Amino acid sequence: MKKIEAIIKPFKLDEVKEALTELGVQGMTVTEVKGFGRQKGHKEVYRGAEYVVEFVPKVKIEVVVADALVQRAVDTIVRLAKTGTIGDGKIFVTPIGEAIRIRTGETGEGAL
Amino acid sequence: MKKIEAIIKPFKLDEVKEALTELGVQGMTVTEVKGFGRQKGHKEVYRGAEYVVEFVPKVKIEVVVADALVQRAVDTIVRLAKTGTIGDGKIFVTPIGEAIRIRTGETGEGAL
Amino acid sequence: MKKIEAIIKPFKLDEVKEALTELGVQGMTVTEVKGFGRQKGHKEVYRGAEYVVEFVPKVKIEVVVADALVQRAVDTIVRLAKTGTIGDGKIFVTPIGEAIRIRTGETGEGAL
Amino acid sequence: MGSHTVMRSLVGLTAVLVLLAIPFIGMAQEDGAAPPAEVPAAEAPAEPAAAAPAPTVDTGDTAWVLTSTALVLLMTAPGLALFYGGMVRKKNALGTIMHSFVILCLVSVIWVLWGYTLAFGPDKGGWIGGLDWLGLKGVGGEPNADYAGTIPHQAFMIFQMMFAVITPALITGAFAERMKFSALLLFVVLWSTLVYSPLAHWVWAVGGWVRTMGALDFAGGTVVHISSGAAALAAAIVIGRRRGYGSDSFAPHNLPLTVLGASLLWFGWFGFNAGSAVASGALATSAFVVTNTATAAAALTWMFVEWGYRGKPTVLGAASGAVAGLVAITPASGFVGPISSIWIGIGAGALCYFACIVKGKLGYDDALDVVGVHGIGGTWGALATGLFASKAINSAGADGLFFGNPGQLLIQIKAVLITWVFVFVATYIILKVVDALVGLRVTEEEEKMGLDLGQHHESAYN
Amino acid sequence: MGSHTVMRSLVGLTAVLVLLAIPFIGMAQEDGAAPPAEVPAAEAPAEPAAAAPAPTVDTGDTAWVLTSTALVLLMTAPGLALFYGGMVRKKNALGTIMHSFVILCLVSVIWVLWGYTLAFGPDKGGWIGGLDWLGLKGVGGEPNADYAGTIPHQAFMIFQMMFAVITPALITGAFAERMKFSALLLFVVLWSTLVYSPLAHWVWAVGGWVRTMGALDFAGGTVVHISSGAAALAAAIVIGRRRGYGSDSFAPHNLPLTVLGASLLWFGWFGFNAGSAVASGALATSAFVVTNTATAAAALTWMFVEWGYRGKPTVLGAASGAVAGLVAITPASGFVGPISSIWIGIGAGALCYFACIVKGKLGYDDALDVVGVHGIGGTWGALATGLFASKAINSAGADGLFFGNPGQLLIQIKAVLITWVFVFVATYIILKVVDALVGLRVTEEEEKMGLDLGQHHESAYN
Amino acid sequence: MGSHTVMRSLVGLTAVLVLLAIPFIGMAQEDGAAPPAEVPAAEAPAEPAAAAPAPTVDTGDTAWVLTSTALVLLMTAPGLALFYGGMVRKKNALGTIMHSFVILCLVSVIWVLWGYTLAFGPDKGGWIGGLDWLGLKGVGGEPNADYAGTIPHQAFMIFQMMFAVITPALITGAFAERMKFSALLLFVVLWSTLVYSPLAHWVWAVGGWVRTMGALDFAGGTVVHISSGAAALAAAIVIGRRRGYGSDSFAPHNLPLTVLGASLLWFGWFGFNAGSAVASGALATSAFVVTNTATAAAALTWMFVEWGYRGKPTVLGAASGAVAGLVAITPASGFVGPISSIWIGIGAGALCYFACIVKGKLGYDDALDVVGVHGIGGTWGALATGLFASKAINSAGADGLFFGNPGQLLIQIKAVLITWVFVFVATYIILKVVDALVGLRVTEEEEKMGLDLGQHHESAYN
Ligand SMILES: Nc1ncnc2c1ncn2[C@@H]1O[C@H](COP(=O)(O)OP(=O)(O)O)[C@@H](O)[C@H]1O
Ligand SMILES: Nc1ncnc2c1ncn2[C@@H]1O[C@H](COP(=O)(O)OP(=O)(O)O)[C@@H](O)[C@H]1O
Ligand SMILES: Nc1ncnc2c1ncn2[C@@H]1O[C@H](COP(=O)(O)OP(=O)(O)O)[C@@H](O)[C@H]1O
Repeated sequence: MKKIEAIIKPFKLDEVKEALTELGVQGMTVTEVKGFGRQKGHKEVYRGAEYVVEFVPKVKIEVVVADALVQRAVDTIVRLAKTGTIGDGKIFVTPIGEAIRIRTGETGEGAL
Repeated sequence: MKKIEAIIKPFKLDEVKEALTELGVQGMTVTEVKGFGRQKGHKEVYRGAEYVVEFVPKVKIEVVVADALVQRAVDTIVRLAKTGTIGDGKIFVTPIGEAIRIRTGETGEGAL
Repeated sequence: MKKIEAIIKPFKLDEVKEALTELGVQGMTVTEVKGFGRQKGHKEVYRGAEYVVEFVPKVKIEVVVADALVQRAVDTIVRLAKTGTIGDGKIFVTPIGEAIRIRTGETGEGAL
Repeated sequence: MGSHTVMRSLVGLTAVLVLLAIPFIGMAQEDGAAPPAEVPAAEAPAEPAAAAPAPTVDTGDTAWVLTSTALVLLMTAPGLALFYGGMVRKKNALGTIMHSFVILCLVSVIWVLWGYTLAFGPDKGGWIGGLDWLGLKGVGGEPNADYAGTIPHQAFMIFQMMFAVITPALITGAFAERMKFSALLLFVVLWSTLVYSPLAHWVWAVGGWVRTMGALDFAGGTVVHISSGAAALAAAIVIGRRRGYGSDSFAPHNLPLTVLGASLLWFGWFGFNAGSAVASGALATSAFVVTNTATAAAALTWMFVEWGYRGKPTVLGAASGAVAGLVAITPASGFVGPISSIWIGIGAGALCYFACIVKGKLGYDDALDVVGVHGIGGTWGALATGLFASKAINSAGADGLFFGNPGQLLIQIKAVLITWVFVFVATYIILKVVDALVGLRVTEEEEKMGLDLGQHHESAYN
Repeated sequence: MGSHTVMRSLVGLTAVLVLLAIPFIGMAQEDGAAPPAEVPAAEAPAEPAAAAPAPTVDTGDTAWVLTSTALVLLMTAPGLALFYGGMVRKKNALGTIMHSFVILCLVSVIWVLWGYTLAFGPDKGGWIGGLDWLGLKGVGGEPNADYAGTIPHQAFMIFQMMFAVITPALITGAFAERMKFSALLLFVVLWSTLVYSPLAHWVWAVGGWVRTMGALDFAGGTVVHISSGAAALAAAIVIGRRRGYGSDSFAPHNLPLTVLGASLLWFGWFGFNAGSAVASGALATSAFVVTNTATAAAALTWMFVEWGYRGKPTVLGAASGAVAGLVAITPASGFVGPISSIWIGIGAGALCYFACIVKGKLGYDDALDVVGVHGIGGTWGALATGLFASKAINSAGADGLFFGNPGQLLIQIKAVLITWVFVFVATYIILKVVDALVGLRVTEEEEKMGLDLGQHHESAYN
Repeated sequence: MGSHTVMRSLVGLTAVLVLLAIPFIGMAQEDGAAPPAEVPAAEAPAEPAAAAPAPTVDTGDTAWVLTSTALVLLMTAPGLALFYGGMVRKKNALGTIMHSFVILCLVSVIWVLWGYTLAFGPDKGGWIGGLDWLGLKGVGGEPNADYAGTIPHQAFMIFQMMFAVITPALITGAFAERMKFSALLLFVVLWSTLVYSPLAHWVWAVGGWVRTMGALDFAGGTVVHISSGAAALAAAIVIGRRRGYGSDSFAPHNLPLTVLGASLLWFGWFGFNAGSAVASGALATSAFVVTNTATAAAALTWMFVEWGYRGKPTVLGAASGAVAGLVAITPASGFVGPISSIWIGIGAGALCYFACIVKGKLGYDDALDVVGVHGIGGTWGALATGLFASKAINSAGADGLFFGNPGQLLIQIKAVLITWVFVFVATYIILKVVDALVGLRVTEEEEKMGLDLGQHHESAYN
């Protein structure tokens, strides 16, 4: 089992979710985050004072999948979240020691 | 050291927190997230247009504990976060390389 | 590659970000979280009813860096996020299996 | 499921009922409506003293009463809607706001069709108004000298409508966060017809038995505030506590909305109290002044008492105190002077604060403190009218205890008791009936999910 | 880049235009302004019948009209601003609010400089007002008997201003979430001058050809609502759909704001309709009563229809229904009685609900349903005036079909058609011109980012 | 700790002081209060010219002044409360809103007890009012011909109260996000008594020395706006900058609230300016018209200037410009015509924009730009009155420079200087005293945590 963490542009969320579902992924968890990177933030002006807001709104998808599925899931995300412009985001893959479904107590890949 | 990540129903947060504290856990970090899974979302209607909101509000608890405590912590969460209905959530366990307490610079299990 | 997760006091975010940038870190992801720990929360009073809010607003920084940079990044965060008072927060370091830049498909340290 | 079917049929029923009522009353009446004064009001004074001066419409008085009517509408929505809406949890924000909004709509129609004539129509034995003015038949542009001799009868009617609107809206604070929407609608139709209209008749109509008794209630201390407080107590008991009461946090989700609502209540209350003079002049001005003064004093009092008692002056406390002051000065507003009004405000701030504290000990869950603020505040105001009223302020009123007339206090006590008992009992019965018919409370799942999604398929914030 | 330069120059242009207009009109006129009545208004009635009674200012009428004017201002900002602002996505909240706010500012100045004289200045052949009152020259404290004989001419002027303000603000709902700000400004200057002022002249000015035809429009069913609806249809077609229309969620970001806005619209609409009596008295009262009744009935109808049709009564539905009711009763408000107003409200609630549903099938993206609510609601209201109008309510009006005069309905149909056709065509042309000059729509990137950051460098919530 | 004790005792002190003041003044006065005119106002005109016509209450004038009073109350809460509340950071939202709200309460009581008599009581040497009207003794339903001959004296009193309320509330913008709540209360009690009441006496009371000098201030340019601006400057200097000033982001947390507040200020300001005619008629109408026009022009000007200067037209800019225009037209509103008002608005928009920009360079942290908007805007308005005033608009006024009377400008300059110097110095001293007694500023920890949790144990949003 691996956890795939993808930080993407918010308006890409729905497409990515659909595609992952088609791939057989049964669940995922989404967090609103602020990203800092090569993509410039924006300027805000209030009563003459300018603030440069360097953080850009992003969405973080966390999805734990069986090892067999990792590569295809990553490829799917890359394909759908890509616009080709700076700020498209990153994917990080980390090992997961154990997974448990709270409702049933199932563990391992069966818990996903 | 391991990080336990539990995605649970929001109204279960307080009970889980209490129980973990009794277990000797000294701290944890909580994030509001949106979950997608077997649990159906809900319908919203605005001026005749229907939207199906597939994401369900969840809470993510992250707690890093000494290896000795992992199993008991997981069991505790399962016990308290369980309602027996779909959408109770998941627990993921991952290894932690190092932990540092910023205030003192302590590292390892002493930092928790 | 390692992921450094630092939970810090919100008003320290800007300083930490600046310092990490100077160190050569090119990007990071920030989430608003609620922390529970040794630091006491606060009391709120509404129409005579008192609520003790045990969760304290914190900010979680996630930054994935090349192994060579890990120690310096951690030290930098410790130095800048420290106020010396309870609640300064924690840093956790975890291994990252793979990193992908969505825009280009680059992988490994080059993707950061 | 079953309850769904019941609900549907209820919806149908209500809709059909309302629709049926209309042709029954018939449009024919419009012809019979007194035509508005032909002569433009403004010119009226130009022809002096032609025989017995038929009541003419005064433009200034009418301007003030129309303005006041609009102000009282504002009290219900958005005033009360936001005051309450900000105090509940996020997931119930819309459902709570909707209560006030839909009551405004519902009672507006009821009042035109049958509410007004039941309340103010020609008296039947002191108990109820006759049906002569069904569908506003005969309620037109000519003044009705019984109630307001210098404004169109319709102006008096619609000013009164806004009181009929806000009273049930106030009650909704008691059962916030758990009432089924269909039950709310049915409850309001019944309560407005069977409780509000009769009570308004007793206290305000010519011939009403409480009025005849000599009770003073300038702008609705008994009819509006004690009655909503007593109904709230019944409602909190019948519907039961919110899930999680005593353990979960019920912290208000948006206090700026609540302060906005409270401020709009204050603003609108000038229409409520000063408008109750149904004319523009010295009496309206006096009511205006004491309304403001009592409110300010009550807000400060609540704030200082809470500061002493809990260690911090809260914003919700100041806003609540202001509302308590507004409530308490309501019955007295046409009868007392400014210094008296300070005392009334101080009493309201302190009493209502402790009433809200005590609630926690009594165990019922009056979610937004309707009993504590309107019930207790209204009771204090009605009694205080018996203490501080002075004929020097309003020669048409009476003197209170402090001005040498202890008898007035006794009358006020009687009026208070009558209102509490009648409204509590009647409300209790109505709620039991509604519960039997459609069920008062949402399901456990809906309560956890919140009224917004559960009852309306909407969320307040996206 | 290029478009930036164009925009800049446009800004310059507009600014310069406005500034240039001022000295041109000249301050000299101030001397010529009729001095306000020397005699304090209040004393006027004291001297009875001196020869031919020169029109005097009535204090009560003036108080009501000034109050009404303030109420109608409140309708645009914050009323409409929040009603619309709450319905868009978070990233467009400020941009949407700004539309109403800046239109209030822009049209206020235009109306003083040239708008009022074009609309109400001495008639030129039934088509337009002469330029005699440019910069309000000659519009002073004396009443103008043609329009309102008991209030200062300036009071009538500024009351009318608020109608000129809200009409283009209503249109902005059609192109919400994608209109370029500079284009908006240019559009409003042109539309107000070339569409609103002429139309107001035709329908309301002495000598205006639609008025002469005998069409009844008490408070702006055609001039304000059909005209904004027809313009909205043209705008939705010319500017095209929002990106993501049909796939993304466009759920309202803050419904409590929307309910607040709708409630303030309701409150302010008493000024709109009852103020249109330009006097305080029986006619204003009657308009007030039917306005409230129709609104309540329409809100309930929309709610029940949606409940039956979709399974839940929504809060946005109730609020939308209320607005639909307000729209529909507008032209009829001075001519119909309370029972008729219930029917008008029921019709409005049902028709406008289905109009909003149907939109989805026609394919244009009228983002906030201006066509469905104002276009259809206004059309229904104008026709309903031809059905329900009764001389028993207003002897200066006419009877409608149900009161024995089918001819009135035909006149109303004509007025409706004239308005739809004229406004749709004229708006279409103006938008094409504006598009050619500065471009109507923000860039793709700005649309994704939202108007707040893209057009104003601000965000609504931090 | 120590400071806690001090605070507690202060709280006690204030409470006790206020309470003590009441019986001292005594309820006995209520008997002495002039009974409201027995004759219903509406009938008065019916009996023409009986001997020397005792001043009678005009219903229209009274309706307008009561409406105006309610409108000015609305300006403070929720108007200013939300305008300011939206501009601060989320953690200080409630604390900021509370400032306006509690000042409304506090000054309402002070004004009744001693404020009004100090300001408008029988003159003592041009400097202060006598104590004759302590606790409103003798202020009743009869008109006071000195100030307003056609409305009850109490109506004039409470209209003036709202001015006394809003002035200190305006100042709070200067020390937002760091003022200790107990210090605020003490400051307001002292400032209202020692600065506002005297200044109002000088400028507006019969016999006041600045009034006698011939200075024109129709609705409070000096008394309200320059005075709050000068006090704000002193406050910003004495209390020091917010932590993080110049480095952290102080972006407004909720701009829709700010626009809502600004719009309510605009709406309420019609009461402020047009109500200052203390009668309904041509003068009120003229003030109404120029108020609206100047505001619109100022908002557009700020927006265009910022657009040119910074590249984007901001929503906060337009709202700020509107407030600047409202401020600037205030002293001139009863004396100038509509074209003049456009120029006054343009000047206000541009000057106040640059004043806010310049602030950044001067180094003091006037958090919400009270100096830039009210100080500079009020000064420009007072001077502009000396330029644009015209007897053709108000024969009771004077001509300004552009109408041939340069002397008036000199008088205006004098009045401006007097106000700035007196208020700045007096405020500086008062703040130093308050600082010594209870400390002006919250602790570092509380400032970081925010006023909401630190001072009130509440949070705005949950
Ligand atoms: N080293 C990193 N660690 C964690 N998150 C990162 C890192 N680098 C970038 N990100 C996240 O990825 C987002 C996109 O990165 P950015 O540099 O803007 O563009 P791109 O991915 O196209 O190179 C950032 O906003 C941030 O949220
Ligand atoms: N593969 C997964 N990776 C990450 N999070 C998941 C995954 N599957 C489920 N979740 C999270 O767990 C929550 C509950 O899952 P769900 O399938 O609805 O019910 P259950 O856990 O009872 O099977 C989801 O809302 C989502 O937040
Ligand atoms: N075991 C843990 N696992 C995850 N997060 C933790 C843990 N302990 C503390 N934290 C986070 O660190 C924050 C600071 O911890 P706290 O005990 O208050 O102070 P300190 O770090 O100074 O000892 C907490 O608010 C919480 O967010």
